[in-house]
Amino acid sequence: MSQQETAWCPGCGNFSILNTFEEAVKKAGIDRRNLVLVSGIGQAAKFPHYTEANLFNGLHGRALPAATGIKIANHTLNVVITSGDGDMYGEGGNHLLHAMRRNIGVKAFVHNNQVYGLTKGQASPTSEWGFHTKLQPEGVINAPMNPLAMGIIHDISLVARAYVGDREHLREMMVEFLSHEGGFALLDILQPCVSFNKLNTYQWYSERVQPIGSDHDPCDRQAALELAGQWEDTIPTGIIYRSEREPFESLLPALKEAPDGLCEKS
Amino acid sequence: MSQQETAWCPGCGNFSILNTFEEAVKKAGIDRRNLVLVSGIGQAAKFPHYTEANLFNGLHGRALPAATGIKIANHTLNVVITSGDGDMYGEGGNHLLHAMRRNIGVKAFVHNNQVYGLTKGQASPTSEWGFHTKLQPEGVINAPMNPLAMGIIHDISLVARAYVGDREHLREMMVEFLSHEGGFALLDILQPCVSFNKLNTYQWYSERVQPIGSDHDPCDRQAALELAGQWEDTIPTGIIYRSEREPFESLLPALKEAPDGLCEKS
Amino acid sequence: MDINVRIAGEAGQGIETAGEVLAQALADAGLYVFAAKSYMSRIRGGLNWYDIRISDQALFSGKENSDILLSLTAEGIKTLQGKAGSQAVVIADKATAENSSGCNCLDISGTAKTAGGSKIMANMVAAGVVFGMLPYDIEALSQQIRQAFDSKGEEMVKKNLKCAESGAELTKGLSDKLLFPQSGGADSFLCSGTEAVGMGALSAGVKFASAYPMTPATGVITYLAKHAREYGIVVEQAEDEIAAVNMVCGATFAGACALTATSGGGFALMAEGLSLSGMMELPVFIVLSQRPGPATGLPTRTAQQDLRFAVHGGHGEFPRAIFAPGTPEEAFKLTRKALATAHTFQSPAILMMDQFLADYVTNTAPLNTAYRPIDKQITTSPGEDYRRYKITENGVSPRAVPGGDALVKADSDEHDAEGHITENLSIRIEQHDKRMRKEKGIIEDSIAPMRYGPQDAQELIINWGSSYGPCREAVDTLNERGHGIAMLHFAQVWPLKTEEIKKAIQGDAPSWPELTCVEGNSTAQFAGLLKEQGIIDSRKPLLKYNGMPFTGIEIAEAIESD
Amino acid sequence: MDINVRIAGEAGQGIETAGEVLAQALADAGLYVFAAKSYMSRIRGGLNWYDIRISDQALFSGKENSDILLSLTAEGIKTLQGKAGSQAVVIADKATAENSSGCNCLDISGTAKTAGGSKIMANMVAAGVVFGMLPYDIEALSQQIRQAFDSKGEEMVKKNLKCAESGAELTKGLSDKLLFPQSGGADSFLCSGTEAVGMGALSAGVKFASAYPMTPATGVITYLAKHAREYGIVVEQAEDEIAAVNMVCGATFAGACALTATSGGGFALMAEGLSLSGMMELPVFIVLSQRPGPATGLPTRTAQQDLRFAVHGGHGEFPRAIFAPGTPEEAFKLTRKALATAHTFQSPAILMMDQFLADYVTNTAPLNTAYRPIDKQITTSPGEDYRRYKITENGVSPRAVPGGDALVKADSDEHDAEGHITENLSIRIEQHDKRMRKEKGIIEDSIAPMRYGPQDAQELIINWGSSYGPCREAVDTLNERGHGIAMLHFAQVWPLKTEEIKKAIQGDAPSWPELTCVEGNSTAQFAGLLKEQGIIDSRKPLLKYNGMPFTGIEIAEAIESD
Ligand SMILES: Cc1ncc(C[n+]2csc(CCOP(=O)(O)OP(=O)(O)O)c2C)c(N)n1
Ligand SMILES: Cc1ncc(C[n+]2csc(CCOP(=O)(O)OP(=O)(O)O)c2C)c(N)n1
Ligand code: SF4
Ligand code: SF4
Ligand SMILES: [Mg+2]
Ligand SMILES: [Mg+2]
Repeated sequence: MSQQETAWCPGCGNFSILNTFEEAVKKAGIDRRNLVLVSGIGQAAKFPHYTEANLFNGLHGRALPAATGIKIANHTLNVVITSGDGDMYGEGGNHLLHAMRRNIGVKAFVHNNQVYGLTKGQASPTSEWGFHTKLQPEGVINAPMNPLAMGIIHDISLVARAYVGDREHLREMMVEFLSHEGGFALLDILQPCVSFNKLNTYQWYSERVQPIGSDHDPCDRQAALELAGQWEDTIPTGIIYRSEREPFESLLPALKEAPDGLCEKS
Repeated sequence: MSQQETAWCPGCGNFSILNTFEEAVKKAGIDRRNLVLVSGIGQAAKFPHYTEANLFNGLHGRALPAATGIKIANHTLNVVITSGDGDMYGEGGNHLLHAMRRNIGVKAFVHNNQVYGLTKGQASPTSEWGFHTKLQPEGVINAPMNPLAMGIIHDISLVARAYVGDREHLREMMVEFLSHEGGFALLDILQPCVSFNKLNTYQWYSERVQPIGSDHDPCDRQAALELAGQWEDTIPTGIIYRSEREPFESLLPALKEAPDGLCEKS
Repeated sequence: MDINVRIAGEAGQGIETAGEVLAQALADAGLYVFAAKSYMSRIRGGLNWYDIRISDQALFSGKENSDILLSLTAEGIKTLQGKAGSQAVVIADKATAENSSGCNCLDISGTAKTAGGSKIMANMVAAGVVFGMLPYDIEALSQQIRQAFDSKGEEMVKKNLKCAESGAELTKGLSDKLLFPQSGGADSFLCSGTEAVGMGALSAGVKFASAYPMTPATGVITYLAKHAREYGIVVEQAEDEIAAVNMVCGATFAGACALTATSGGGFALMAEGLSLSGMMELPVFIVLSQRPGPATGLPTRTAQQDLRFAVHGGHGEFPRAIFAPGTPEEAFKLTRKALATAHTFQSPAILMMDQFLADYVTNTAPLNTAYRPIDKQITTSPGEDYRRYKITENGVSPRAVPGGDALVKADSDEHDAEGHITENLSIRIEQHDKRMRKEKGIIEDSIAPMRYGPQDAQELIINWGSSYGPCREAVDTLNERGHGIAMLHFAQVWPLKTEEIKKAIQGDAPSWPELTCVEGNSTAQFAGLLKEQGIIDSRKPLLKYNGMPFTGIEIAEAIESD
Repeated sequence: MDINVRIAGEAGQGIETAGEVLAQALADAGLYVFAAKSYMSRIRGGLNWYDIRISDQALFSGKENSDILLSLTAEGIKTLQGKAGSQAVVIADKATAENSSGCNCLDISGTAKTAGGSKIMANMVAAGVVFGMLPYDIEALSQQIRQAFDSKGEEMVKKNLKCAESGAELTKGLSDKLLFPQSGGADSFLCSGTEAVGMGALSAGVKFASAYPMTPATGVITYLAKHAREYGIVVEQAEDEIAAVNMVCGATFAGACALTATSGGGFALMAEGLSLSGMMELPVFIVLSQRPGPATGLPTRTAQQDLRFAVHGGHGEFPRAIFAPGTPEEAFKLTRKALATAHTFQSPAILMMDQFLADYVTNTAPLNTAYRPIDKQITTSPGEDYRRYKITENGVSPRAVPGGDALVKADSDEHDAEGHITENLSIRIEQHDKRMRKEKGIIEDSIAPMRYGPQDAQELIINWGSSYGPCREAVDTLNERGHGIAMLHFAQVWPLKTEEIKKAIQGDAPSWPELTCVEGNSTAQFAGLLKEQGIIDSRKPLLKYNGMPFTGIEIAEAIESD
């Protein structure tokens, strides 16, 4: 763990993500020198500072293109995004869409607290209908977006959801993602924000979150879409979708001929 | 029709769109003074200049936010986007996503020629796998995006596809869209580009395009998603999805109290 | 006669609430108040503080040192004790700072538990402690507390009142050595730049606002959202800043009075849209609230680093007007003025402020928030052969909006008078020249710099925007000490009335005065602009770019020791 | 002795192909060639033309008037006949312009049908017509045609050759009154700015390019894509310009040499990323190829309107280097230099060109395209306590990349030496000052302006970027006419070596020379910059902003008639 003091609120779901991440990195046997954590701006996006890895804490919304550039420049690196829902689904929405089209070999852990934490509690793209904030005093009237379904319809390698309240499961997911060697992998992590989201609390999530049964076949796209659409009474966690589509990097001739990446040091 | 000379190539699918549009405007009995055509930049985006209506020919990729601003400022206007696939799905991807969340009462006619025409033939977000261009000499390796499926999973008011080769059907769709009074309505129009897309030609489309059978229920989301996923052998045209979700404007208290819009002339 | 009170603690301890309650209570008691917050980019923890400078005369600046320092955390004492004057009273919460030397340890959190039932109410105990040390009627505080907690129910009001009262009782004798300003006379209305811009916009007829949250600009849009019902306006959180500015372009095209607000990073994303508004001649209004860059920089600190970006940003060439208010009151006026300018000249207008001006509050004469919409100058009789971009002498063409009798056409490409795309190069020149001609009108209509201090001063401070207050205090201080110094405050920084400004700089001085340009950046951006415009030739820049605002004292000292 | 040939027609008629084949054939014949295209923002129709100026001496500029005008459309005759000299030979296609007065009507499309079987080959007939009028061995043309159509099969080669030959036969006696330059001596390699930048980038070791298509910058990225296999590089079309620049930020962080290319509107979208590269100290390289704005403007025309935006764009303050080559050859060199500068100073570098320089071709000494990567100056032994942003005297810290022994940390927030986010205001100052100190090094390493013309000239033209050639021709013309005039070409426009430049302006002139600043914009942007830097005081700007490039003749005339 890092020397850096965290800037999170006591009780924040981000702590569980951090602690679980540390366990998962160990369990997956990841060499931290080879690990690059990429983030945008937000409370979640401060994550890379609190562990030990290479880090690129870029602009708000731009974690994905930065990660894409890093992965192309040196595809031997393990490139992992840890950032917020506003960052990845709001400001960064276009990059999400096109990273899905690319199926770039980057793993994204989205700390989805359904709110903008750092800027003090505005609605995020995943905020619920009717969620009240200072900027949405009449309640949110935009439909929450469905990033998991977007991943499925664009056939990315891995689509999953986890919840910070179920740390064992979260660790399992993280280990799988950290070790994953295919294309774009999106892990949406439900993360209560104790300061600004009084709706989607630990209790609220706990009452709804339910690991996906073993009968689900993640390669079944229709079934996956159905799962991704569930939210009201039960919120499924686990691997929702899995595809064999080749990652972007593996389709680039230049990378085949440069097994060590494009970054010769001269 | 307008005095403006068109800047399109002879044989381009855009002409059919224009001619059909003129018919549809008449058939739907649209008052052109109340019609605002919004576009970004591209060959398709020149469309508004070639008919008679108010027009906002804005920045590349930004038709949707401009249209959103227009619709909010004066929700009595009939706001219709006519723009290209690169414009709406590439540069403008984030706006598409969030316009879907808003379900803003704007109709978008996307001239989908699966290529960037105006900049001379690069791949667009809907270009096929393996499509060769000067910028993609090894062929496209990104998966084509699926805007219709995105519309369905975000529950927008109307999702449809048409093809310029079937003008009667296209007119029917346009009449429905021009008269539509609900939320966001997306009409993806397959439009051959005779100059830069030698793959998806009139013939190629004609062999695949097939109007949706009358047994399809556009309110059935699963069925709609399945249709939206079809592309290989048959490409379905017609109303794919329909939702009763209320449009963004109707949820804004200020607009209820200003039935003539927010633009009092002082 | 003034005194500076500083309350410090972690984010989440309610320091800001305590500060606001205190500041308003003091203003209600007729005191002049200058209250500013200093906070970190986090929600809990860290070290934030709230300064309340109190005086019997109008205040224009904060002070680096405090006369009373109260901290709820050990960190606050550690960091801020060095900035407490030698006569200062320093108060620590017993629970966190038992053995700090030079500190008075009071049982603040303990009192909160006893009096309020929870140490979360330590902030109101602190407010009570502070107020208890001051010689003003505590009823002013009680009333503020009642108001502040009214919405939380009678029970909460009572507990918090109890906390404040108990706090006040802890202070016996603590402040005996301090001298306090007399109360009476000050306007009780406290206003921040943020609120002033919001009020200005609402009163001027803004009906649509679209923005993406970004510190320190978020407050403006939140303010508008809060009053949306009342004024019948739509506030929409955009998916990004590009959407925000393009929505505003669309809305103004349709005829609404509209704005967006952002900080440097968001403004960067709006640069293309800014250029669009120049090309389409749309009255787009952007509030640019600065913070230190580059990139994410210091999100919650202050800076004046984006001036040149605002002047030259956006591709291609087009006129724009840029305002930079110096006080909340001026922010109110200039918001209205900027909107009027944008509409008169159908050109973008930018209002530049920063975290300092956005957040500090001070006594302000009541603002006229009545709905008095600016004249949007939309033609209601466009006529048969209406042409949106008709060539005119002053460059301004009649502006119609869609939905009326004429079709209105706007194009981001070069276009003809009707608004249709053209590649005719003579039309290009005609339209370009027409657009650029509007700059002359903007200049004529621009705000002359405001002089403060003697007309014949041989020393002159040049300032723009939020540093007005600190400079003004410095001028007073220096003149009291025998200097003959004046200042010129630029509330409009672009475009500039070159000759008039030269005259204003000279004033009645026998020769060209010695200039000091005070700016919150490291490259003397405004001085460079003045130099480029041929207005000044040499100057001593006085620059600050660590993220903190100037204070009057430091400016006076810097000039004096020069 | 030079002659200007102009071929005109609609987009889609193959005018550009004909022009390219002709230009190369003439270069092969040893002639000096300056060939430029003028085209509209459309794929078919409209009016495009291709100019080939031919000389027995090196050429640096185009000419407004043509000596031979051939148009395949009536529109071409209508629009361009006025710009044909009085002695000029004007040739129309019989099919389109039967009764134009002053025209020679040749049956061009008819011949195409007869000789090639389709009127689509009228362009090669036209090439033959033109070449037939010139006194050079037609084998040069045949050879070019063979090469151009090689990939389309023997049949096509034959048909096109037949067309050209038949075209040549139509021209008997037409050009008897014209004088032609003698062939021999010129480099046969024709190069455009676009190709030169591409070659420079590949030779310098660029391994990753990400861009979004935008005229006139698309060519650069297309060139790289074409040679991607050969040089083992990745070229990715980004979803937008924001993605493009952020990908380049990521790639350079990871250690690749990388670039993006765009025009004004895309650059506007990159402004935030530019600021990021300043903050993270990444060697980001942006090719900014200008066209007239604001907004979409005139997409296929030329301009020099984004200089100040490039200098001041991006929020906050950080150093950057901006280059502006004057010729394709210089574009090659400066691409390498810009990449080297970016890496040496870990700062963004921008190469400014425009449609004119991007597209024109001229004889160029062979460029050394061999793979000679610049020194990326990446440390391979970061050591135990590696700190990415270590404070150093010159501001440059040792740069390591991830994947090695040290962890590498980069933050868009203000950060400490290790790269961790900080809100410590003294560290802020340390890091800000460190970053800004690099500017000194960039200045020392910068390219001095290049003088052309007499050292003691009392008249001086100041130019930057692509107008170099036209200015140079003007200097020659004026000096032939008895002026004593020189020019100073700025190939680096930021930052500026103030004192050296002042000396360079004065040269050996007895007093400060009279200055004319030649710029492709309407506000004299570079002159303003020089003024702000205290380099010049007054100047006559010579401005052009209708979308067309300067010509030597017009500059000479403007200065002469002044
Ligand atoms: C261009 C730009 N716009 C806006 C911001 C301000 N901003 C910083 S973080 C943030 C939202 C963060 O929300 P999220 O990504 O959900 O992270 P959280 O704080 O909730 O973890 C915003 C709007 C910024 N830094 N840059
Ligand atoms: C910010 C910006 N980037 C790039 C461009 C260049 N550009 C103009 S049109 C276009 C693509 C057009 O493709 P599409 O929308 O599919 O329209 P089409 O020409 O195929 O009808 C591009 C990349 C631009 N004008 N602005
Ligand atoms: S604001 Fe919310 S998300 Fe951010 S640290 Fe606090 S609890 Fe966590
Ligand atoms: S380039 Fe393609 S899309 Fe554009 S006008 Fe020509 S055929 Fe139509
Ligand atoms: Mg969040
Ligand atoms: Mg297209």
